[in-house]
Amino acid sequence: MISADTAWGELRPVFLDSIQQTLVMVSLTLLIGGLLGLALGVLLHTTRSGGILAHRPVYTVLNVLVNLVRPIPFIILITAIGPLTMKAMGTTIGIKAATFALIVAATFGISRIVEQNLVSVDPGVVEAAQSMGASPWRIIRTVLVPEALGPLILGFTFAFVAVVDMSAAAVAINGGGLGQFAISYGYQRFNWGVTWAAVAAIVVIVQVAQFAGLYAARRVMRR
Amino acid sequence: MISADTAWGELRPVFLDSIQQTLVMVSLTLLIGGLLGLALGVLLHTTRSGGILAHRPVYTVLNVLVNLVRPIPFIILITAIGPLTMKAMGTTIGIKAATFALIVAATFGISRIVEQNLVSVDPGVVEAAQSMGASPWRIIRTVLVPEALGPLILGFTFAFVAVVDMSAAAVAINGGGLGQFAISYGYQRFNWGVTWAAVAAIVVIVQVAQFAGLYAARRVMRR
Amino acid sequence: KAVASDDDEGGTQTVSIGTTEASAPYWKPLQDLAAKQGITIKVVNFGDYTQANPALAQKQTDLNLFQHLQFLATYDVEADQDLTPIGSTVVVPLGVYSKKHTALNQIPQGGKVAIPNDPTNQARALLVLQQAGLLKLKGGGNTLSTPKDIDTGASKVTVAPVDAAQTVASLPSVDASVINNNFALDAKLDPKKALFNDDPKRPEAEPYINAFVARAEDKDNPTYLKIAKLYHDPSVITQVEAYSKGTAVIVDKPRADLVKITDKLKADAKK
Amino acid sequence: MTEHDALIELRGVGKTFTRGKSTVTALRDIDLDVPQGRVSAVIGYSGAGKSTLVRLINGLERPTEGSVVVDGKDLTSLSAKEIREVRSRIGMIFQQFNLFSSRTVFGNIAYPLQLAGWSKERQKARVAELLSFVGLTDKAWAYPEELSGGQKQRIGIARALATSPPILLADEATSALDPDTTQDVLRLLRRVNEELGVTIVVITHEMDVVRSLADHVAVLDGGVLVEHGPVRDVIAAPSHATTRRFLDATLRTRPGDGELEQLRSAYDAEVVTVTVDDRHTIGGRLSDLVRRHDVTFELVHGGYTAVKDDALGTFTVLLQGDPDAVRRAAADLRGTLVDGDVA
Amino acid sequence: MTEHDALIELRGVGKTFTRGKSTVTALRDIDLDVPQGRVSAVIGYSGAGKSTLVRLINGLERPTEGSVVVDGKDLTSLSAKEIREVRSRIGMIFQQFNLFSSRTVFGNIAYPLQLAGWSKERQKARVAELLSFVGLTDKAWAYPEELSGGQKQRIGIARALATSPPILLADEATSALDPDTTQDVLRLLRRVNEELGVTIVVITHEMDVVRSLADHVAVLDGGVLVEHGPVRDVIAAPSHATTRRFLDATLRTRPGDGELEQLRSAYDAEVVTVTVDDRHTIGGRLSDLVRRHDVTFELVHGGYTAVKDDALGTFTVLLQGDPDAVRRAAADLRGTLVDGDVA
Ligand SMILES: Nc1ncnc2c1ncn2[C@@H]1O[C@H](COP(=O)(O)OP(=O)(O)OP(=O)(O)O)[C@@H](O)[C@H]1O
Ligand SMILES: Nc1ncnc2c1ncn2[C@@H]1O[C@H](COP(=O)(O)OP(=O)(O)OP(=O)(O)O)[C@@H](O)[C@H]1O
Ligand code: MET
Ligand SMILES: [Mg+2]
Ligand SMILES: [Mg+2]
Repeated sequence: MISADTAWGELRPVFLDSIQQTLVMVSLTLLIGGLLGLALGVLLHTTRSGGILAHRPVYTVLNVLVNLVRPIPFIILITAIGPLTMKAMGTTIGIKAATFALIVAATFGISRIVEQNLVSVDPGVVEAAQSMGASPWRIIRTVLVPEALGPLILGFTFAFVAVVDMSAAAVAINGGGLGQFAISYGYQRFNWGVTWAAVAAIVVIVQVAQFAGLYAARRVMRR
Repeated sequence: MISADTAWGELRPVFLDSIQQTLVMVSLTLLIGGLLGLALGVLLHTTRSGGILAHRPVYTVLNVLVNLVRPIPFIILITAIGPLTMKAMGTTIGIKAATFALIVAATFGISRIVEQNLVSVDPGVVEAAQSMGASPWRIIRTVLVPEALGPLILGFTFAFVAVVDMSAAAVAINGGGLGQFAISYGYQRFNWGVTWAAVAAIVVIVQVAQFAGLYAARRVMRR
Repeated sequence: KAVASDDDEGGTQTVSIGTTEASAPYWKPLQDLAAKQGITIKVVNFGDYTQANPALAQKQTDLNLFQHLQFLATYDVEADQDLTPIGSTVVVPLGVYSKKHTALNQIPQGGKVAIPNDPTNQARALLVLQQAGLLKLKGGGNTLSTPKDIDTGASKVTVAPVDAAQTVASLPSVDASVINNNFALDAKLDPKKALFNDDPKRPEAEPYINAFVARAEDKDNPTYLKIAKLYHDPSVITQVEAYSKGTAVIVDKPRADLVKITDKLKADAKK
Repeated sequence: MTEHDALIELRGVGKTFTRGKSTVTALRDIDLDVPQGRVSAVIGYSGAGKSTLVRLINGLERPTEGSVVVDGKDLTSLSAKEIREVRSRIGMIFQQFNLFSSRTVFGNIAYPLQLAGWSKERQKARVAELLSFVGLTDKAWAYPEELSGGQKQRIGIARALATSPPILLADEATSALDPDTTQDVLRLLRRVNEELGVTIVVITHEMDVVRSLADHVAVLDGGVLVEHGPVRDVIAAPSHATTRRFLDATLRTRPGDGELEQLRSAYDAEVVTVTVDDRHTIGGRLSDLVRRHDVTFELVHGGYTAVKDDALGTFTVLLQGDPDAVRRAAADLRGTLVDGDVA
Repeated sequence: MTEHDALIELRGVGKTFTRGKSTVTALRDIDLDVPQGRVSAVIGYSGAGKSTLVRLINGLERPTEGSVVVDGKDLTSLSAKEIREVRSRIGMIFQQFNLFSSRTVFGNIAYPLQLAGWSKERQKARVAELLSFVGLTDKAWAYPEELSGGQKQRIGIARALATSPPILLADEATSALDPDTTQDVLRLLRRVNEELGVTIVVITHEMDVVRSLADHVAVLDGGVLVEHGPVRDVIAAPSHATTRRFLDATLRTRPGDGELEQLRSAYDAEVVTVTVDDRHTIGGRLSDLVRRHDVTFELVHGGYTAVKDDALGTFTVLLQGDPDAVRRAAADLRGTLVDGDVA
């Protein structure tokens, strides 16, 4: 498949680097964006009316904020938050900047996934914790999140794939990783061998993640 | 904001067209990809071990298939499914081709969202339906989906935004819509006035959709 | 029926042309001129450089106008197609811009330069930087060089390939960017303030001649040739020059020359 | 017990739950026949395996050993479609109700009717009838989370009865109900059993339910079937210690050991506990004793308990007076009454 | 009832649920004092508002009218933090158990201890103690969905008792339990009440629970408090029709009208129903009657019922013999025994 004139031997170190970069980028994004998204999602869930921290103004602001940021096409988001990226990372290009942009995008995306999964927690168990005098923060930590852990894990697995996908768009700012590899060395050069090698690597990573995610979710939910 | 030399007057019809295109593209995608994704997600949920249609081979194939397709960066997916797009739509460029690609991507993405939301349905009610002799298909239609409807609506709202975002990447194949407008006339030409006008339109559409989604979910879940 | 050239009942003909700069001002006079000859030009816009050629090859467009011969040659070789130039348009310079420095020599050792990440522009950018004395390419480099060919020991700067449009947005992050003409203009950068430009008039610029491109079987299509010719009408050229702020060098070479150059580039690419 | 008309037959049934390395054996080698057209009760302590047993009967759980035969068909060997066929003829009232939270009360009760393909009108009429029976007509459009515990349970009952299935499995169907409503439900179950010949399996921890409804009773203890027979027989002469403890605790027919000791020392009297049924009377006997032996008696414990269509009494009698007379009187009492027994 | 040491005071409390245009009034103008250190029972038909009432007491619902004062603090005026403070001193056993599905049995019971900041060792010891009490030591590492109904309920009980809170709200805490386990739980509740002075509010539909545990009883009917007082008084002389129906259905102390008619016509005898408590005895009286009036008696209904620390008996007696003698004997019986009443 890889065309004869592609110096695959030369590409190999780049390929391996790309894999590593993708792993680093995606892990960091899921870790930081995951935590922030979890926090934001929990706030969305708990501040809406009827929630344990019901607070209309806060909810409205967060809800609108998430709706403002999420739909911005990633490539535009990258550019739009350039000044912020500059402040935070000292640059607007390269893997650091890309990771920053990914984290921002993931935070807002994941918040909606989290919100969606918390909604299915039985209100009865929240009441049980409340009746024992648990504080909202405590309830979030020890009831809401654990009770929704199964779906949450699936949600984060979903986000993992979405982030991998999104990281490909980071090619625009030299973000590195398999996406960049696939696009720069494959897609833009019409070299399908390289493209599919990169995609295959992505698929393997995703399969592993998805498998781990499903496994963990089943362990947690015991079904 | 719109720079003096941008012929906003000229752009206006394009802008209005773009809004319409986005709405058409996203609605079609959500409708068709939503239904297919729902079907695929339901299959993922029901064929895994312990599900009401438990069937290891089918599950494994579907699970791997979803993992194969989902992580392919959208821009590469567009190209990769080109031949298929050509067969189905008679073209690989333009709004029709873009919509086709979006539907494919949305189907696989939504399937995971659906799977994630079905997981939180109380197994007891499924048993209740089973004990009355309901067929699996009947259970899916009348129990699983209705019982998960609240989270599912939130999930589809999430997908709506993701599709809008993804549609921006369709700019590569002259996909049309606000994403293309924002990128071709705004981003690539450093005309932030145009960019933000497009983004604002997207945000408005998303706010409306999100509001409607939340409202519907709350109605359905009565909390 | 959006694309493909149809002979309508009324004898008018629709020609769809793929481009990445549909909003450029020269399209209007070109369309007007064509209309007078009974030709309707339909502009099909692509968001990135990669999709326009496949669309043409698959007969979804009839012509395209966005690329230089180098880009075309690379595509033909890599994708195993035989798209061919039918009329030249312009050569635009590729410039080195900076927000931090006002002269080349201010760029520090180890500085960072953003360059376009699509293969042909990337190679051209590397050559520009070599001309500017900022880096050295192993073996002198060619129109297919990549960052891997940089002789890091002998070079002053490192490069960061980004989306062609992002070369502008990256300016605050880097010491300099190599920016395509059209993006520089769109971003209101003054081409005269470029720290360095490659010289479009030098023979080395030949590969970067932009051209109308058609499928091989259409190379003699009179309508297409007519359109390629109309490009050089003064009313169009005025707009081209205005759009490029005078930096574009108009090129009107016979088709045979273009084909020859392209063939040579293809031969290089195959090595 | 072996009957010719057994509708449900369990043969050597065992059920073990496994999670990782830990296993729980919920049922062990159960042989049980549920006779057609009768009400069978299953009693036993919490965790004895009662719910698991009925879940085996409609195939919600598969036995890890043995076979479950319903209506002549071995569930373990049926195709999915055939199992559905069997299930559609079995109504089930769940211990945890398992109401559809996405449906109103009406929708919950109508669900099995929809499955059975009833017309909209017939559905409406039937649901209205059931709602009025369970006293929740005004809750037709409420959702489950707006109901009280007992209301939920009543909806679960109505739903299970909706299609008038020939077999009904009721898992603690009245546990959340007040006595009045419990009586109504029991009466209804009795009616469907008597009038429609519905075979009913009730799981319960309330002996009241067993007494007023069941023909047969099976006693589970730690997953083992320890006793099984007609209700009267089992209540009158429980053969297994668990059954006895169960009955005592519920009917409290016999004083506890401590209480007995206390009575004996407090009164220095003979203590006799006697059981009477409708063929034996206690009043006449006691009147007799008083006249013939010149003793005084005191009733210190017990009373009558209704058993389905009649009553069963257990009384603890103190006899006082001249020691000899008392001895003779006690012997007399034991001799004439059924199951006389010195406590 | 007004007591000086009321720990929980409800004043004019009303609760209306609203969804869209439809409203449900669950409670209406309730005035109720729950005395400190006592066991108060709340009874009433399904849907009467019992659960809603206790949910108001720990602030899980806010009254739409009136005020709920716990320990001198008006819940409606407290800050979130202060409410938590109050709640941490109230244990609650939920009708639907509400166990944390993400925690093991151990984790469920330890949860309130963790909230209270107990050390790991103390938690372990306390959970072990509670588990052994509810008989589920071997289920410590099981998850709720692996438990039977009664096992879940016992975990709910253990969890509520874990921190030995000074107030305990028990919503149908024994509804899913077999009689033996019920007795154990009731004994435990009694012990915490007597030894630790825990104030307990039990909701129940089982009169057994009221009788063996409660000092006071409140009767709700359709959201209205229709009767309230010490258990003995209410049982002996229920003033409200609902209370009476409730008691009759549960204790079945008096024969129903149909049954009475049947007895009268079958035996052509005088029928007397008498209630006795520990200050009055029935045996001695009956012995007397036999001797003095030369009548025969038969016991046809009733018996003893345990009420917390003593017993209350209701017997229906047939008197047969010479009509005159019978009349005199009946008068005698009515005169000497408490609450003698011709049924
Ligand atoms: N969230 C709610 N929305 C609407 N109505 C409700 C809600 N919760 C309770 N109700 C109604 O309020 C009334 C009282 O309910 P409650 O749960 O207090 O009854 P209960 O006395 O505990 O009954 P049970 O013995 O059946 O548990 C019922 O009619 C019930 O339908
Ligand atoms: N899914 C399961 N996994 C593991 N153990 C289980 C499972 N279901 C039930 N058990 C165990 O099997 C035993 C019997 O449970 P079952 O529900 O049949 O009891 P039961 O007699 O209905 O009790 P109760 O009266 O309390 O409802 C219990 O010890 C229970 O813990
Ligand atoms: N107009 C562009 C240039 O000459 C074309 C690049 S090749 C797609 O720089
Ligand atoms: Mg059970
Ligand atoms: Mg209740």
